[in-house]
Amino acid sequence: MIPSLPSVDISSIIASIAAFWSQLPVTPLQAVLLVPAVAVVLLALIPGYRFGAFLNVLASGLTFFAGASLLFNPRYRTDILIVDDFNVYLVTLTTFVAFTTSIFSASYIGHELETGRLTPRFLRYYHALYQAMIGAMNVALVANNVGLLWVGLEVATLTTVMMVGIYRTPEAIEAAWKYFILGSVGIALAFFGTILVYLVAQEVLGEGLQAMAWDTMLKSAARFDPKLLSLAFVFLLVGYGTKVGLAPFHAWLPDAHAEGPTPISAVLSGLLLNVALYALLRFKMILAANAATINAGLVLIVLGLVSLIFAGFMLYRRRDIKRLFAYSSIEHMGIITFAFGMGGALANFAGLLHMTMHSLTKSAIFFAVGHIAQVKGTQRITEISGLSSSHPVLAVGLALGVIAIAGMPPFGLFTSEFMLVSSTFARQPLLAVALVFGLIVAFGALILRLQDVLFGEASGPPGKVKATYAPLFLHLALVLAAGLWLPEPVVRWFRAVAAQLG
Amino acid sequence: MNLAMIWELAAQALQMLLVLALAPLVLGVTRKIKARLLRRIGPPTWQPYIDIWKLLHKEAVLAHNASWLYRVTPYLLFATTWVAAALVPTYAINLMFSWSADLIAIVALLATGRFALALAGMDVGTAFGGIGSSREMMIASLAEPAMLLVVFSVALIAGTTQLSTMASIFINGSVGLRVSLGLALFAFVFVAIAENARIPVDNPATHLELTMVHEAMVLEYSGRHLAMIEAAAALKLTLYFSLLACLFVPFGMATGDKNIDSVLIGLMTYLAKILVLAVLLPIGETSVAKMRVFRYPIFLGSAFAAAALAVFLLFVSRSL
Amino acid sequence: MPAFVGLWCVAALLGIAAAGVILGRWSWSWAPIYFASLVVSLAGLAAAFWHLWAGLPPETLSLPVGLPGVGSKFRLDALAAFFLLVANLGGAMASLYALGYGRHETSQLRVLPFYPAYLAGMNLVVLSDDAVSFLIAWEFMSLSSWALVVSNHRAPENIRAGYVYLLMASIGTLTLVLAFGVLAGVTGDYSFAAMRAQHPDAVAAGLVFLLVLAGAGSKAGLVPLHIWLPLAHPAAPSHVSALMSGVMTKIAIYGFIRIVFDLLGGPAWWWSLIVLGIGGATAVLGVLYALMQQDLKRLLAYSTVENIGIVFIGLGLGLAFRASNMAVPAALAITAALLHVFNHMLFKSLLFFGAGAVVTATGERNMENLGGLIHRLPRTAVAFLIGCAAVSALPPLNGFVSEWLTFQAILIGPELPQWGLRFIIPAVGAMLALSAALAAACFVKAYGIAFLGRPRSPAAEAARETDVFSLAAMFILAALCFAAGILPGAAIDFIAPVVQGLAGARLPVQIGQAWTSIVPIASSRSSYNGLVILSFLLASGVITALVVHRFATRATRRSDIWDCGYPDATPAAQYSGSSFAMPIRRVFGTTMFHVRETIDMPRPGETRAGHFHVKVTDPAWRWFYGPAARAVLRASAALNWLQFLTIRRYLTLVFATLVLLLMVVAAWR
Amino acid sequence: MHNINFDVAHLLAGSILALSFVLLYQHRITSMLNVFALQAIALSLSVAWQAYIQEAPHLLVTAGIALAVKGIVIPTALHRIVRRLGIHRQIEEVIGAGPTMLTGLGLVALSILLVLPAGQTVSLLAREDLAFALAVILLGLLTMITRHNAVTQIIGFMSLENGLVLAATGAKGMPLVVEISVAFSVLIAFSVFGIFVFRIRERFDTVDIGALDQFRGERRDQT
Repeated sequence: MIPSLPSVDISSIIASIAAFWSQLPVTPLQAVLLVPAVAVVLLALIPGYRFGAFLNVLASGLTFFAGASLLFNPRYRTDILIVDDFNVYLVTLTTFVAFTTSIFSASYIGHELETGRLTPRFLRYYHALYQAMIGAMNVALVANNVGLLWVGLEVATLTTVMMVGIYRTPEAIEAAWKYFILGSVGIALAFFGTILVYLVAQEVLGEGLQAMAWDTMLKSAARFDPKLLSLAFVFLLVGYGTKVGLAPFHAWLPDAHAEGPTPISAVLSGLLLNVALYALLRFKMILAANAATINAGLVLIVLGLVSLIFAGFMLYRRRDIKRLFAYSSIEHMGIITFAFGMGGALANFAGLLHMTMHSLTKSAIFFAVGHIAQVKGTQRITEISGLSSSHPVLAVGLALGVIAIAGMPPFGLFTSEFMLVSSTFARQPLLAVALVFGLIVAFGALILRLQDVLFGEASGPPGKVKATYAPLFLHLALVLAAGLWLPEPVVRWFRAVAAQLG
Repeated sequence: MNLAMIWELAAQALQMLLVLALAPLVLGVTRKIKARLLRRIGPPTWQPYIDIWKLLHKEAVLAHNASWLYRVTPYLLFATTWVAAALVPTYAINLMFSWSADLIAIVALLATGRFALALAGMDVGTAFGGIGSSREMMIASLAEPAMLLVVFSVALIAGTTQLSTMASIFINGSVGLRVSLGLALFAFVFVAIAENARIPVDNPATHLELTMVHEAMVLEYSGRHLAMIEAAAALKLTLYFSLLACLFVPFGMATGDKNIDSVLIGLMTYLAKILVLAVLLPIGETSVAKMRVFRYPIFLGSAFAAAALAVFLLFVSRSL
Repeated sequence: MPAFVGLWCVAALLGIAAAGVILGRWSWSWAPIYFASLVVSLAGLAAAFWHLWAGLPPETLSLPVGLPGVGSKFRLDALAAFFLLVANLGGAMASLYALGYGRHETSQLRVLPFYPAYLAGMNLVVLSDDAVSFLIAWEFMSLSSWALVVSNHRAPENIRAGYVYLLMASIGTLTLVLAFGVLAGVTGDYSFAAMRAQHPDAVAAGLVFLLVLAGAGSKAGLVPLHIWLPLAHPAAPSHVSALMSGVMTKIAIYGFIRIVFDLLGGPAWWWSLIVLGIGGATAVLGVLYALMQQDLKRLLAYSTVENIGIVFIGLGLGLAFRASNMAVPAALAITAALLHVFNHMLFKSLLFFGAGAVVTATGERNMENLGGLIHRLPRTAVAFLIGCAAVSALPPLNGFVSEWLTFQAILIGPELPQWGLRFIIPAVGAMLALSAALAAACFVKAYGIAFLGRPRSPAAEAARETDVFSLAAMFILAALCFAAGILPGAAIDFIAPVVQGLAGARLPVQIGQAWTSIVPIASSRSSYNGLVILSFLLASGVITALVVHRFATRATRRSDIWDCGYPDATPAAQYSGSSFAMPIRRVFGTTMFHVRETIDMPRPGETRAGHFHVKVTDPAWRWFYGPAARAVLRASAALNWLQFLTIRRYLTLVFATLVLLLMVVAAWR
Repeated sequence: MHNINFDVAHLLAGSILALSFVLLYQHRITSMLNVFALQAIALSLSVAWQAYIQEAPHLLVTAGIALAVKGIVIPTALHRIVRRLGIHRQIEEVIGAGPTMLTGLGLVALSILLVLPAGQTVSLLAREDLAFALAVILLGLLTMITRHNAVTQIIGFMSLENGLVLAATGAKGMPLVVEISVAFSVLIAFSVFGIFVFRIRERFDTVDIGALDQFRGERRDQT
């Protein structure tokens, strides 16, 4: 007598959505790319920030709907664009987090205007850049042409650079400058890697677009020149790895998170790092298909462990709460990179799950941190205490988020870390021990700071939070649900992609 | 309720009354011998009976804040000691209730009594009671493990913790002389001295605050309560004597069915053993000096070590 | 069917937790919440009891949630039922106690939601039948109890306690994750059924054993993984402390038994060597720590460490005998361990309830400020005394029975073939004896200082008896202590199916024995009868008292205490807790606990007060955790400069890494 | 295949590499700007030559962009910025010219070692170009990390991009998207650089990164 779960009828939903799109002039794929593009123009023109924020939410919502309905559309490929199992769920995730973050930022920036940290003029740029970034990330995700992938990623990076510097405080500009220099070096190196890949591919596939299409490359990767392919991978690794925030390319990440507007921190951690890692993985797949190349997995494992343990130690000395969680993002990117480096069905599955869960959880945490920084009027951890007495709901949100990010059940990150650690231990015990060491170090720091913030006598003004909690708890609910039950289609996608990743 | 059962009950009752009746005498004999050894006349041998009788008829003086625990403890102490003493085979084995508690349980029963007395010592809230209790528990925490190791060694030789079975096994001589038995005897004697608050661990005659342990605990007691405690002390001494007799010189006990002559033989031999021990104890006491409180660990530690060595030997080989 | 009852109980408890979130803001909310928890716990108790009583076969149930591909499986067999019984009995008693005690909580919202969730977590651990559900429930338990530990969040030491607790808990969980990783293998089937089916090779099995010993042991409080326990248990509200000490440590033991005895197949003999050594050390060190404490609840927590050690001694003996295929001795040892699990749940809950009553009555946890409570809290004093006697393993109470059985198992030790065990088992026996004796000393101190003597503070002077619900809970537990002490045979027969499952054999049926005495192996070997002992004690004691009062005198006079001619000495002149522990501290502690006594005596003529300070440090902190924490902080400090480099230096880092990777590529063949 | 095509391409690529060496040991911003302009011109020539030998007229666009933007616009603009900011002309290098040059040589050796032994699937010409491009990129990076000054870092980055363009044009028949992206990236780079230099000036009145460093989010004294 198994109690039957509420079974949603997938097929009917698919049919209705398909019917809906058939009436529209655009396909979901085009919509995912066009809606942000249009929104950029409109938002750049609209002066009023309230309407701008509303439009921002609206556009993000439309994009999310389009991205979500991509799930139910048949897979699609040209030499320019591709929609396959791997990127479809990332598109959905990205557009979703972008949507919720736009809601958060709509209620967040009002406060920034009151405190005078932002002027309406900059707010226009802000919204336009926001949409530009979303569009660019979507381009990067659905690109089949590796050049287009590069372009998308770079546009996304540069827009975020602008937004990090938007407060124009010395720290903000300094952070943006650092981000920009390191980012553009990354741009250049990644671009050189792309050129190399094309060079290798065109010797086999002949000149032209098909030599830059990822899927055709993957098919004939076995015949590529391994030496140059390895060289290309190194450059792509350093280039995109900079955007992933892997140590020692991480330097831009903490300051960019700490000094930029909180919605941007959320999107950086939640989305941009994922997209960069996604790009890296595309190339790792090509390398995996060619036996004679360097062992990409090993490199990823090393970089992942370095990032994890390094970030874990760095967490202890942090004084700025946003910088703290930025380092935790480095740590988790390390975990994910490690997982994909390990490879194999279980580890890849864990990596994909961890990617999803981390972007949901970390953006939720940044939502909470944004509220906290606004009500307490500071980002210094030492000046924030007693949150559980002054703002219980917010405290619960933060606590749940940190508990989830620390990898404790019943949240989704525990599931992924469980699969990763246990499967790694069964294969490479020593690596697993190192992994566990890093996890424990990071855990200790996160819980320590969490308690500092939550407990003790309440500090700061007792002001109420005017912004909405909805995105925060929506994300947490999703992470919790994923920790308890993963819907069958998701599992199927993850399995398929894990198989692809080899 | 047939005749045999009545007979069994009678045998058991006889043992209970025997130890109770004998206890003050044992105490008297030791005191008399000790006095003689010290060139004193000493009190008459039956003085303990008279003391207890006198105390029983005096009114009991209680401190104002003495609780019910303080008044119950003497009887509880007396009861535990008496029951424990009655469960040690004296003149015969396989008495009716001999199975109801083995050697470990007997040791634990004594611990119960000590627990209660130590609490009572702290009840009225004087410094003396505290000193006595704390030292008593310290000594116990050293003596009890040693005692249990002695129990282990004899139990391992006999393959049982039942005193009656042990005694019967030792009687039929199949065990013979063993290193471990010797060590166990050594340890047992030390533990017995410590548990009964005899010199060199404690001096039952003194009331000098700094040296006394047991007497400090019961300092506040008077009248019938004190009588109970004195009787319990005497019973405890008797218990250890008969335990030693039962474990190490069990010969002469009535083993089979308890007909008159076997019982008589048992009684005679038992009395003889007890008297011999009651003579030996003061000789030992007069030949050594009381030691400082923080020398006890060494004293009892040696006992512990000896017993542990015995047990190790037995674990390593069954024939040592 | 009981399995489903158990799951419904879990669901109901979670529902109650949700209700706690909603109701918590009202001051009356504790009553309905605790009452509901009481009812649900009783239901779970009934289900578990029925399963054991009727000897039902194991029943499984799987829900399509949890890890993809595995789902979450639940299973109720005899072992699970036993621990379910322990958990729910403890839970019911704690809820009953809290019906009165919960009133004193200042911020209900910090307790009410987490208390039922905590109960639910403990139930779920026992029920779950696959690795992920197990660990989720396990960590859920830790999290909810962490929330309860920090419920009084304004005391910094509570926050520190919560931190250490959560950190140790997650370390334990991660070691368990590793263990399950080995058990599941590369394929990764995380259901217990699959793990049961496939037996890992010797090395892997040993590895799993060590990992589980660390993971479950850290939650149970084995030395040196115990450090969180004496911090966390006292910090929580007393009914939660009772649950943590009385039940959660048992859940940890369940985890150990489930994995090592059930999933792992046949043990290797050296496992028992390790378990025995650690168990013995835990027993002795735990009680020594306890003796050094002045905080009543921390003393109780350390005594929990001791009892966990005793349980693990039993389990170690069980492993040893099983490794040598000696089924009946193994059954004896495991019976002893399980009985002690049950008994410790009873008297440790009772003691924590008593401590809670004392704390609410006086607001003091420091024994040096208590005293004379036997007059102010007469009923609590009776219950607490029974608890003290039970935990000191005094006949005719229940603590003695399980220790007696353990001794009996130890005495079979020489029949083991392995020399290593022959050497360690007598040593462990000595440690057990030592710990029993020290426990008696420890609780003489606890009771004598807190309840006897004269009040040492106005708070103790003004104490009032606690409420009826608390007293009901305490006296029910006290009665159970007596019952389990005088009728152990029934208990042994009751858990026989559990033992059968674990040891492959069971003890002879005890119910049939004459006069309800217990005979583990053979009546010629050893037997014990609590009932007869009790009746003998009562008879002789009462008769004597009657005789004395009837035929001698019953006259009694109240008078001052003998004061050596210095009348009305202050209560401060009484023996204090630390002075009581001083001889034992001198004997055992000085080196082991790094005891530092500083005496500040005014010179003759000075009028200021003299001072005497004793500092006792837990060697685990000194040798293990302190250095580890310092190392982490030092490492983070050493790495911190990487946050403050110039952009150019960061670029240099990138550049260096790039060149390094290029060299790797150049060198790659 | 020793024909004129190869030799000229080789010559031009080599000259670009040589120029980045020259860039490496310049001491004054102005001279660095001039050298960079020279390199950009050489680059445009080589790109044009590639357009000729690959019969790829669209490459001429790239050549034009390179010549116009990098050869003329940016150097002049940077000259103006330097003058306007009145930055002290002398650049304190991090490490001396000697070690820098040695490192540079090592990098060149490494890039040759990496590219040349590649399997014969890739044509020799492409590989020669690749080796030079790689060397130029690494040298540009080296230039960036051996200078304290922001403007010189910009220059180093630009020369790095010259290497990119060299590589891109060396790759036969690379679709237009690449050139677009190159131009695009250059454009973005310059505009954003401009914005930043401007902002930095209005904040700090200097472009020396040392001034930026004291505005680290968490300062030493805070930890």
